Amino acid sequence: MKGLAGLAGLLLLVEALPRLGLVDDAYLPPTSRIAAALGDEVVTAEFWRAVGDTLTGWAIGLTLAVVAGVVAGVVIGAVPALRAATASTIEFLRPIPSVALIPLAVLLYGTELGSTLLLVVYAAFWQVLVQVLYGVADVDPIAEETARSFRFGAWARVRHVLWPTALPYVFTGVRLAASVALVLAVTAELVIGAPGLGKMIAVAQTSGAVPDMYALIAVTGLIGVAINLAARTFERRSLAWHQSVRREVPA
Amino acid sequence: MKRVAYVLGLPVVLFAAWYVFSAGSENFYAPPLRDILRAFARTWTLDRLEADVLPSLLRLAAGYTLAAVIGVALGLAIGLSPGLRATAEPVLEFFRAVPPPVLVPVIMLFAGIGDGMKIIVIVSGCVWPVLLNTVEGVRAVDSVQLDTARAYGVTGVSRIRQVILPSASPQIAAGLRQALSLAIILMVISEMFAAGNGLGFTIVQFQRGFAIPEMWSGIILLGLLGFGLSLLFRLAETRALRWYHGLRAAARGR
Amino acid sequence: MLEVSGLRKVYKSGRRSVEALRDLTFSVERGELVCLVGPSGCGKTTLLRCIAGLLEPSGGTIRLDGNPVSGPPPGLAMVFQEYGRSLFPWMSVRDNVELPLKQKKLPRTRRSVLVSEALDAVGLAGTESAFPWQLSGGMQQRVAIARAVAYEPSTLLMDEPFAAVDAQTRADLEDLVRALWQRLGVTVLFITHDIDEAVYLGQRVVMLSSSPTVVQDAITVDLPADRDQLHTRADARFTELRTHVYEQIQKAKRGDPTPA
Amino acid sequence: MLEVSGLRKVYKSGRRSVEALRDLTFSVERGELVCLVGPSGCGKTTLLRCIAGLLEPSGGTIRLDGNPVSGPPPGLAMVFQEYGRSLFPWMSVRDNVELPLKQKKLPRTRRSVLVSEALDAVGLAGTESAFPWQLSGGMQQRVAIARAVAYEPSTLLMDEPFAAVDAQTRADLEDLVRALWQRLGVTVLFITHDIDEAVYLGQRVVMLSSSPTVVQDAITVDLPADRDQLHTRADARFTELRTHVYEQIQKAKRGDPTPA
Amino acid sequence: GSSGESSGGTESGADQVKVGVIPILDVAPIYLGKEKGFFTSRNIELTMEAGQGGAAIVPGVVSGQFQFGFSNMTSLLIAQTKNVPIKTVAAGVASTGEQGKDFGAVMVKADSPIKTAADLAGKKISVNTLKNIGDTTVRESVRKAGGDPKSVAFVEMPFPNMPAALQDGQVDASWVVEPQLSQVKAAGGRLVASNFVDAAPGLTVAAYFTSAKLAGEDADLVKRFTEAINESLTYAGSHPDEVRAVLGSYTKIDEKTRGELILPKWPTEINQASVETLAKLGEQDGIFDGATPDVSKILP
Ligand SMILES: Nc1ncnc2c1ncn2[C@@H]1O[C@H](COP(=O)(O)OP(=O)(O)OP(=O)(O)O)[C@@H](O)[C@H]1O
Ligand SMILES: Nc1ncnc2c1ncn2[C@@H]1O[C@H](COP(=O)(O)OP(=O)(O)OP(=O)(O)O)[C@@H](O)[C@H]1O
Ligand SMILES: [Mg+2]
Ligand SMILES: [Mg+2]
Repeated sequence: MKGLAGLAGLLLLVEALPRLGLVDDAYLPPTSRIAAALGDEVVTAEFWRAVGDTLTGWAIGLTLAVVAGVVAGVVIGAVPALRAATASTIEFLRPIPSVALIPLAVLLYGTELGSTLLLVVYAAFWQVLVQVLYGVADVDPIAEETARSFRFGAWARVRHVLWPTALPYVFTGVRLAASVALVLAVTAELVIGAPGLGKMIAVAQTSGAVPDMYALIAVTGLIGVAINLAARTFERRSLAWHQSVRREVPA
Repeated sequence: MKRVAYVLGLPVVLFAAWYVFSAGSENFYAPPLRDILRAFARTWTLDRLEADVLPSLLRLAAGYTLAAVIGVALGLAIGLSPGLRATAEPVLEFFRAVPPPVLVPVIMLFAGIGDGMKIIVIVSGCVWPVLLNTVEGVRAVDSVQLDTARAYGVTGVSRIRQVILPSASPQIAAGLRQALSLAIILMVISEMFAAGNGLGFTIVQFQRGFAIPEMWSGIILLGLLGFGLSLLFRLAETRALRWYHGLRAAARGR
Repeated sequence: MLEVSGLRKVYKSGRRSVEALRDLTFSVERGELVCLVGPSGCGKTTLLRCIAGLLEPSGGTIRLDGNPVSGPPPGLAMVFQEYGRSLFPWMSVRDNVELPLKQKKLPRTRRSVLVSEALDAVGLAGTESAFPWQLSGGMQQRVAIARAVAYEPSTLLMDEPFAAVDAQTRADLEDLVRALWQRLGVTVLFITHDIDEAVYLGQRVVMLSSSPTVVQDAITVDLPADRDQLHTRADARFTELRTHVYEQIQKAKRGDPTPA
Repeated sequence: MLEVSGLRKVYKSGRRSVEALRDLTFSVERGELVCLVGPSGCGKTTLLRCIAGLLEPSGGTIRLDGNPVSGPPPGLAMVFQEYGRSLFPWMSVRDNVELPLKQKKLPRTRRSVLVSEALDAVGLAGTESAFPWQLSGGMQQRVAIARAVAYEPSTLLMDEPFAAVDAQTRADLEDLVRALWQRLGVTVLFITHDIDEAVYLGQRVVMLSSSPTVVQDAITVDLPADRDQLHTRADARFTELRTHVYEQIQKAKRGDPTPA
Repeated sequence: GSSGESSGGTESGADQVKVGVIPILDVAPIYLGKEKGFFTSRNIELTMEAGQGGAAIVPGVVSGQFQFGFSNMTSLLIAQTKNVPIKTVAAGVASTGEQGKDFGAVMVKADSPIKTAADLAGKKISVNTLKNIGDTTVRESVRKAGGDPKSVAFVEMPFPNMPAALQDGQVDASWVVEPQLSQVKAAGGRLVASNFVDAAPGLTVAAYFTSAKLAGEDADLVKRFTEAINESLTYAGSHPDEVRAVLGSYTKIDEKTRGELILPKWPTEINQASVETLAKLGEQDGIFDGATPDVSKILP
């Protein structure tokens, strides 16, 4: 409910800024004009196909990145020697921008889904990995010793001790990765021209169709909001035991 | 000695593999590593470092610092107040999902095309991991610790400084670590717009000018930069979180 | 004066709902030392948290010197049952003890005197610069006690504060609490499972029933105010009193409703 | 048989270096119940951690049935002093108790019998589906005990396992441990600060000196094997023994070197 | 049709051809030609892949992901100096050659003190890409007007951002092309130079190209593609209304602007002299890193 108030505030601000002449409405049109442009878009099949394309790339890419990030993170985090050996390589690879890999992606996949996926996975993977690494390191030593004293196997330690501890970190990682994946999916479409919302934004941009452009940007933003909402709901379920969630249940 | 081996081992193996497998490459966009390394030596001269890398680093430092401060401050506020969180989160999530390349034009409307704009771009992208991690870290502060602070009248600034921030600091560190490499990435993206110098700008120029080995050499430089900065970061983190690592290492009997 | 009347606390979380306290009424005079005993899980910690203003009661009222308690009252110090978690792992022992004093805005010199005196009194001189997690369980508990002692509170709530220390240290700490109480005129509410301790320390002993929790009984400890470990415990009246408390607790555990 | 010889442990962290154990030598027969007492901070927990293979000693050796201990030996159960942190907050009480049994690959029906028996024995029937953090301190400690009991270990290490429960429950749990020990022939090493408890429970009581820690004394408890709370504690020999232990501990605290 | 591997024949026998283009006014003929069936009649099934620039299109063509691509001449010349294995196959778009009536121009705000190209000296001008066709030709305008081309400061920004940047005074002048040109004019902007016109008569601004590999292996396909493109270019040149209409299908330029914007010329021949001039200008401005492009190597 309160969240709606926040969004409404943003809409009002965007309506007011150009109306008060603080920015030129040719470059930042008021909410009403953007909404009208959005209204024109949502009735076209092309728009929904683009949304579908973007979400497909996003979902597949995110899934791959999360699975790979979690598995790699847990394995690397649980084995100190592995962690020491890979740390420098990870730090070397992480800051390489996905956008710099665009030629490579095009080289390998053209404008196919593969290109988008490569960029999405590359960017989102690190977000998950780093979060998982920190999460795994956060295990309570006593909890770990308890598991060791009862001679839990490697899998049981991961499953019952490491994983629940890392879970809050993983959630943050997934939320970060979800939006990074969306950003990269759109960017890849924007720059490479793979079909999707990003391509529509690019076309709107080069055509000087400013309200359309903002309408499409708003759509990506709203998708982000929806994704977060889903993540939060899921989190409340699976982290009911955690400090951060249990305190918020009114006593 | 062993630490050096750990740090250099895997990279050396990977580079060697790259060197060997790329040696006979005919592909224009994937030249042999030999050529790339030669280009590296040729390209990244002192002049170049001063002219292009230094301005980038300054913008990076400014953007990162700003993002850290904003992320932690805002994260504290949001983490401490469920009401604020409910109100602000959707708006933040909205902006978080907007790709920086489409955000840049809007930022340019308000911030012009100077360094200010580039710093804002860096901030707008790398504030999120800090923010999210701070929010979660603050929410996860142990309830007994909070009660202790309350019972002893540790309130206000001192509650935040002495209790909440330290307790959340491991998770904040995770966010800052994330943000560091994102900041480098965003530095590159910001320099794709209205820039006249900078590491990102140069790499993009190489890419457009079909100077592919030079472009790869720039990417390697980015990697090295990330690696160097992460070393610094780790140094700072080890010092700041001595209690945390000590606590965990001690109980593990090492 | 602390007045608890009709206190009720129900924990609700999801499907589970636990009535920790049903109906508690008792009072503690200003400057009184009252010990609280009761079966494990009967709600002693819950009660203490409510009194400290850390937990919202589901019903009833708590007044301190006539004012209803809504947050931690000033001049309150508390030793938590979870002593380990109540110490800040990022601070040295000294800083842990000193932090509340800083909040009180005491000058630096006074703080350092109080801190070292308190650490000395609990037998931890020399560990000032260690982190809490470098200490043994009993030592951690003593840091928490030192923090409360150094604070020079006007109300002191202690939740099984000596559970993790050895018999000898325990005796010393008991005497420390009594000395502090006599010196400063603190109001002390002291939870313990050790019946001898309750009788040795308290002016009164309040016994809680097992869940649903009410006040099972309360006795006045009519032992002389000057107590010492050797003679007081050997006193016949002491034995009488401790036997009485022991029986009440056994009754409480069996669930005999003999509310006072 | 458990043999500890020349055990030494020094904690090093940064500038601080603490010699927790200087030179410990003693042994526990298979199936024996030995209680360990010593001043707070003398290294009891450290010793237990070393025996459990969780901590690397700085010197000396530990052998279990002739094999040097390098990791937690099979069939070992441990109740940690930090009982709260040793329970997994993300699991219900039942799951916490059951998890080690799953690791032992016991069939489901057997597991559920063991879990409910153990929870019953510690007086926690009915809390199966609660999370540990919804329980009182004493209840949490009893969950940790139930976990160890349900595991049916061959070696049981307990670190002040009854510190947080009331007198009556404590007595019940003492009898539970003795019954378990007699039924399964477990080797038990039991740390406590309660001297009466040590004498009541143990076949032998090993007393540690204060830091630098060595074995101060060890006595054999020559009380009949059939013990009960009322009669055993009233026994004159019991009083003699506890007085002896008490004196030794006082000596240890004063730092009198009277190694056995 | 001798459909090669790279062009991937379908069951119907038509060659699947992907062309990497930038979805702007310049490539209207190929969209129009596709609509008119100039490609299907030559057994080519055409798909347009809209990339944002050379960074996406050239690698796509080199790797064979796209069979053909669209690029400005200067980029192609730069590619030639670096031995990128590509070759032009057809003309893309050319300047109208009319001062003040070209599809690209240097614009200033109405109240700007800049009156002529010579006044641009020492000023800040936005171009879409540094070290490319924009800045070399703008420098030529300044040079021809008697100003000092070296003193011009160029900043890079995407065309769509330029109207706002100009309006805000973030830059003193902007080199814009349609449809931003119309947008700036509508906002009261004033034209100070037609840089393509100044650079060379009948300047070929852009061309279609393919990879050297495809050119060598499937000459037939290249030939058919060139023919189809040429037919499209000619048709577009003679049917401006249809060009304006087809713009609506792949861009979001509104109808009013579509009616007003200045269309480029679409000759079928690459003007070799103008390309050589471009090469000379580029060399002068140092955009080839000291190399000299070999114009003949990239022309068909
Ligand atoms: N956060 C909580 N959520 C739900 N139930 C709780 C919570 N905290 C305590 N309880 C329940 O309230 C009851 C009283 O708990 P409390 O901690 O006050 O007992 P206690 O008297 O301090 O016991 P002990 O002597 O074992 O420490 C217990 O049954 C416990 O399960
Ligand atoms: N992680 C650690 N780092 C440094 N010193 C430690 C660490 N753990 C324990 N010590 C030190 O080792 C000594 C023995 O600690 P230990 O926990 O074994 O004592 P204990 O006999 O169990 O005491 P208690 O009865 O209070 O639990 C103490 O002086 C303590 O300060
Ligand atoms: Mg309690
Ligand atoms: Mg201990």
